[in-house]
Amino acid sequence: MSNLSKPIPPAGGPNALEVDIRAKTFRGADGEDVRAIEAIAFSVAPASFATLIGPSGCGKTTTLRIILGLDREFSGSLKLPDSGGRVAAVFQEPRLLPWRTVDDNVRLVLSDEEADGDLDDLFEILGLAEMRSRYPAELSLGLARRVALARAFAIRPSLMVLDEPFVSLDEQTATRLRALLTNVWSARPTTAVMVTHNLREAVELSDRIIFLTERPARVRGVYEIDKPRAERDSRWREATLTSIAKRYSGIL
Amino acid sequence: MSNLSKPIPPAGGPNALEVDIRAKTFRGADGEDVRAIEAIAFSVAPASFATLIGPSGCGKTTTLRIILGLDREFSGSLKLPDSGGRVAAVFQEPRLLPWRTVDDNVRLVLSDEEADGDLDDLFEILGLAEMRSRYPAELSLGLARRVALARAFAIRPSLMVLDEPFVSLDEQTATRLRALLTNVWSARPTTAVMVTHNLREAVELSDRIIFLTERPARVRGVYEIDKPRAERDSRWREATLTSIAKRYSGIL
Amino acid sequence: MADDRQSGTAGRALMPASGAGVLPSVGPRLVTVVSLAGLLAIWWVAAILADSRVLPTPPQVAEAFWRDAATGELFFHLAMTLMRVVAAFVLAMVIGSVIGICLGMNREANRFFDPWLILFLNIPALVIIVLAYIWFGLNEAAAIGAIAVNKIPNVVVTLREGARTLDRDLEEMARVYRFSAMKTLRHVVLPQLQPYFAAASRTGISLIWKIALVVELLGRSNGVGFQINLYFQLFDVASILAYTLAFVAVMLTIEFFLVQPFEAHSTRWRPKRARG
Amino acid sequence: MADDRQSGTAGRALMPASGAGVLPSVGPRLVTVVSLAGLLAIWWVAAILADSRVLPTPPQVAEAFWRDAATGELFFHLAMTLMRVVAAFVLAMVIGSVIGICLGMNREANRFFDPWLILFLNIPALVIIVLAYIWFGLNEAAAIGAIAVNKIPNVVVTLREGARTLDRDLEEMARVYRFSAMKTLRHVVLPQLQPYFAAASRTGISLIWKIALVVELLGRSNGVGFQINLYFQLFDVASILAYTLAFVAVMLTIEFFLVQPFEAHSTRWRPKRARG
Amino acid sequence: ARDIAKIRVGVLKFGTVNWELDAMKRAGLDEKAGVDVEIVPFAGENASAVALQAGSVDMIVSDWLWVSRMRAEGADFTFVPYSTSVGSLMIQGDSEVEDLGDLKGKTIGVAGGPLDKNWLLIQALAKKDNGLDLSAENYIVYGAPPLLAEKARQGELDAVLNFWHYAARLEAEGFRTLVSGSDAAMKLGTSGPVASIGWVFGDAFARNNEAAIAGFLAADKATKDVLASSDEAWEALKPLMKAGDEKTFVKLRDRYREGIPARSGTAEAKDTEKLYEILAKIGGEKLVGPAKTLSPGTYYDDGKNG
Ligand SMILES: Nc1ncnc2c1ncn2[C@@H]1O[C@H](COP(=O)(O)OP(=O)(O)OP(=O)(O)O)[C@@H](O)[C@H]1O
Ligand SMILES: Nc1ncnc2c1ncn2[C@@H]1O[C@H](COP(=O)(O)OP(=O)(O)OP(=O)(O)O)[C@@H](O)[C@H]1O
Ligand SMILES: [Mg+2]
Ligand SMILES: [Mg+2]
Repeated sequence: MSNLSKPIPPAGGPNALEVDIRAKTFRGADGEDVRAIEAIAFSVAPASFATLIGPSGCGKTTTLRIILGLDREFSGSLKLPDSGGRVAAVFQEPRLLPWRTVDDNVRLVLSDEEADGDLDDLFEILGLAEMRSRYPAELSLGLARRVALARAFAIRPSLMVLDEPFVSLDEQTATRLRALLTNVWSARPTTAVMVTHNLREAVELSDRIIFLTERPARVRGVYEIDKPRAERDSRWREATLTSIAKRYSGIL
Repeated sequence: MSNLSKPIPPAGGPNALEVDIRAKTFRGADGEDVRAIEAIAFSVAPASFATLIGPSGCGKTTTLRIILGLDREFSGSLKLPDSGGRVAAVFQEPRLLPWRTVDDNVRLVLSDEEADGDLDDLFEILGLAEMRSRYPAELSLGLARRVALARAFAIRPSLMVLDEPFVSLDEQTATRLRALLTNVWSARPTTAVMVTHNLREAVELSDRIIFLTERPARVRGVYEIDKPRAERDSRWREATLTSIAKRYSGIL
Repeated sequence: MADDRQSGTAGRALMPASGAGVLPSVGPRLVTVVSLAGLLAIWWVAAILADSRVLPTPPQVAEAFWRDAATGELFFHLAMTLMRVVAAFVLAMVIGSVIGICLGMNREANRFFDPWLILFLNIPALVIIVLAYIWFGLNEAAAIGAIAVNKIPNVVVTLREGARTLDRDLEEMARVYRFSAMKTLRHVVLPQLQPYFAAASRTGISLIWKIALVVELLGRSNGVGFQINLYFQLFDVASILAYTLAFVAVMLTIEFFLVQPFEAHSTRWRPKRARG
Repeated sequence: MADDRQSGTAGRALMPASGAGVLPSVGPRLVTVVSLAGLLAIWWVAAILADSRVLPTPPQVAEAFWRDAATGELFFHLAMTLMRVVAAFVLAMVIGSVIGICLGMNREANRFFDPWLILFLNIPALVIIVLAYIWFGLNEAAAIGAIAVNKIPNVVVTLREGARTLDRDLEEMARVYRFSAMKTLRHVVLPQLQPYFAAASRTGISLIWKIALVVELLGRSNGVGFQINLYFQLFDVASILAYTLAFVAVMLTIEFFLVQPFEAHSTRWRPKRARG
Repeated sequence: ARDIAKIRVGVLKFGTVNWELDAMKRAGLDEKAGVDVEIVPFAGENASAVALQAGSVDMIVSDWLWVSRMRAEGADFTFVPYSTSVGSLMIQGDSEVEDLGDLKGKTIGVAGGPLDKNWLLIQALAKKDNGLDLSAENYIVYGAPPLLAEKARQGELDAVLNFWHYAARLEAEGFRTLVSGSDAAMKLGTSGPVASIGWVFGDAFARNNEAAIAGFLAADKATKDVLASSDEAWEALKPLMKAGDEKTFVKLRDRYREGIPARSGTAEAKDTEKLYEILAKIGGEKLVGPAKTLSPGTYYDDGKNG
């Protein structure tokens, strides 16, 4: 896992990620329409980190799916940072291949040249060293989620999309993994979009937080964070949390 | 959903839940043994609420599976509060029947007499009123988890088993649902075992918190909470959290 | 390079995902008609090119069809065969599914009965049919039983594979919530087996029909198999095809007006395939 | 009432979940042997009770077996049939799977070709075989081709059902991570289709063998089908059974020494069934 | 050595034709007649017909009715009589049935299906002599010949119309003939037994391989002469015949000998035409096809008989 050990020149696509969803409606199995998104427009500057926060079921995952190109039936437009670049995604569920071992699940996302690379460091830091020859059915949910993170961290993407990456983990592990993400990301800044329900996490990691309303989702407000990550100590964090809570009632 | 609307005499089994797992080893697909549990012994008094907290992958879900009678290949013994009674379980994943609507998924767990009961209140309070005729594939993860909670709350169990019930929900919804759980539970106290990674949640809900070690799991310590739930204000909570954090390093 | 994916207008987004595609304006019925017409055209051209008694043209087959349809003979034989096919199909599906699901869910039983299954899978139809006729007489019951016995092992194998892949998580959920055996079967097990039932019945009905032909050939005095054999002796391929296509027409009708609507209904819960 | 579930000793917990069961001390091989012996016993008793030329006893069949085995005749015919079965099986599985997976993944193509599929499913084996022989001559290629054409629609139907249930989540994961088509097929699609392949091949090999018998009857001068029909004309059931069982023995050997170990290996990732 | 003509003959492996060809090869009679006969065995009745049309064999054994029908539809097959042995309606030895009239209300098995020539003739005879419509007033079971023979043994059938060697085997087991196909034909007006089955081959093949056909027919005649007179020749055929016991063996041999046609094809043609008319009347277009009369050229004309 070379991008963990040696410093790499800043990466990420040359352009901003520009999302402009003007409407997204699902046709339900019962024939009724479900309006998921009313209007979500935001942009993420090259090599910066944005977080989406919104009530459960408001349309966050739908937005990420549109960004990932998994859903093209919406009205609006989308500009990716780098159309040829790779994308690292952590889905809301682990989405591992049940018939491949942990090791293979991670290795499969590598390109052919990288496939024989050394992943020991990565597995070690994620606490998966012992699990490499296991199958997903033998993992606890927290372990499986970590494998999904390993998969995203194993490649060098130009865009990262993370849907609640640190959920279902104990506080200690989550903290360690957030630190890992910060490291990986600082070593090679990539345009990143994350969804979380954890405002603390958002404040710690992001450059920009986008608050969404209830379904059908609209952008409720955008909170910019200019403070360099290194300087975000716990006092600053509490102050920021309070200021956000004041501005967007009901978030905390 | 009668147990939401009118007060019901205290329920739960007549006996304490007594768990005494002396060893639990999995045989992995690669033929190697995985020791999941070294020794977990605890008891939950009739109609009291216990919480298990431990690092990711330490054996919490395994313990719950043993309590639920889903895994009998362990050494040790188990005493249920009421062998004839019903059990309400929230698994770590939603485990909904994909081919049944939300409404049917909940209704199916009811006994034949209750099957036609009025579930409107329950769905309303869980924010699922609009979703009743949807299929699970059309739900967001948070919505699906709420359906799993609805299922557990729809019956009158003598034992409740909850595996991270409030994860993947926004803070507001989670708070509402914790309040709901407290209400349901107070109206008809049931022996309950919950797993969570959220110490705040544990402190708010439990009578007893059992801390587990890394895999293979042992009981690291047990923290008793005597304060009545009504008196647990935020000052008391912060104090308790600090005292726990002092006693069990690395928990917060 | 920036990638600008402009995804149409609001109107597009309101279209159901399943309706869009290569032929968005063509209705499903029309596609079927075009498909059948294409098949007919291919056959016609091939028949004209081959110019052989062995591959008659559509009009020749139509003529053979009308000849036997006018006397009502064709419908009589078709009805007899359909009766046998339906009876044997119901028997085979019910018995085969029960056995298959049990074997799939029980490793020990499966280990014990697996050799029996392989034996019955591989006994030639001829042997079963002849033995059935010899033991039970040249009658309808023997005929239908023989067809069913031929098909049962196939149903068992398919449903057994299905039962092996049953979702453990859902089974556990049903157990914890004390679902009765009936409830578990109806709401948990059978819906998971739907694709296996679909495969077993589609391949099943065609296999049963083929075996019915042999059964009728060997010892029945009516039915499509009886007629086909008669025309085979005369090498009258047009008539053979007329009877075959009459049966195929019945199957197509059942498929389009019964099976497909039913299937669409029972699988409406499935997430639609992504078409990014 | 308290429920005290005492779950054995530590030794028990170390036992692999799959090994425990009703017959924990009996090895799987032994179960198979007992199973076959049971089958033999039932047959023997039935034959003695029936006391008929039509249901010979095991020794009578063994005698018929040795008679034709001693001259090498039986092995020659068996080898010929096996050759045809294997060739047709490979052809049918490859072609059928490709078509089936494509149809299962593409709604439009499926809508168009569905009627064709139903047609080909229901064309009697006899018709296909005769047409193949007439057009391509009575040679090995025509025989094998005719068998394969008979089987292909069944494979298509089974794999199509499988492809329809492919996991959308995994497919999306593969797309996002830019899996190549080959990688997706090999690591994402095919493992999900394993049970459908298993069903299609198990029912497939037996169907192919049955069709091979008809093909050999209609136009080959060797093979088990040829022999079985000869003995049918003499009503020599013992010899018919001798040939049948020789084939079944080959199938059992393949099943136990090739298919099952392979299957156990390729499905070792599956969570074991709960046995609470 | 001169080029020896070759001919491939498709036969039923356990059929009577195979016995004859085996005897021919055994005695080297084919080579003596200047032809090399290759026996191509098949397991089913229809297989040889498929083989002939697919061009995989040059000659098979079939009946003239089929040949006539095929010619009417444009095929060029032609026919040389091989045997007058035909199917017989058999009843159990101790059966009370004395003539066709007694069959009323019985269960009758018929091999060969509703369009079988003998079955049509016997039905016509029953109607004419006994005023009985066999198929209307009886329970008729059509089925595979070996199965029907077995069913007759089991007693499930009161009478069975089966091909001659099944009939011969049943006869050896104590069955008796109620009426045979050629009996029926003669009672309906033919002057002698008509060979209903014969060698069938294409006109084109005959034209291009005149020597082969001539040689083959000569060898066939020589073989028949041997089998008609020599019992030793039959001993050699025993394993092929699978007779089971001596009685059956003798029956099969005797019935075979009876079936050797005494008349030449051309001599039979007149009777055949008459028979065709009778059959066309009772079997209708279903049986004979569109042609109202025997197709010209059905009987092979080697051009020597003038
Ligand atoms: N395929 C679908 N068909 C119909 N409705 C859908 C579909 N997918 C999502 N929805 C609906 O769209 C809305 C938004 O879903 P989405 O998954 O984006 O929510 P979310 O913000 O990610 O929520 P959560 O925090 O619970 O994950 C929900 O109400 C959901 O029920
Ligand atoms: N069927 C199995 N086969 C082999 N190992 C297993 C199996 N199930 C669980 N394990 C292992 O047992 C250990 C405990 O698993 P368990 O699911 O109980 O963890 P957990 O405490 O619930 O973790 P999490 O917080 O991540 O859900 C893990 O290391 C897991 O890999
Ligand atoms: Mg989501
Ligand atoms: Mg867990």
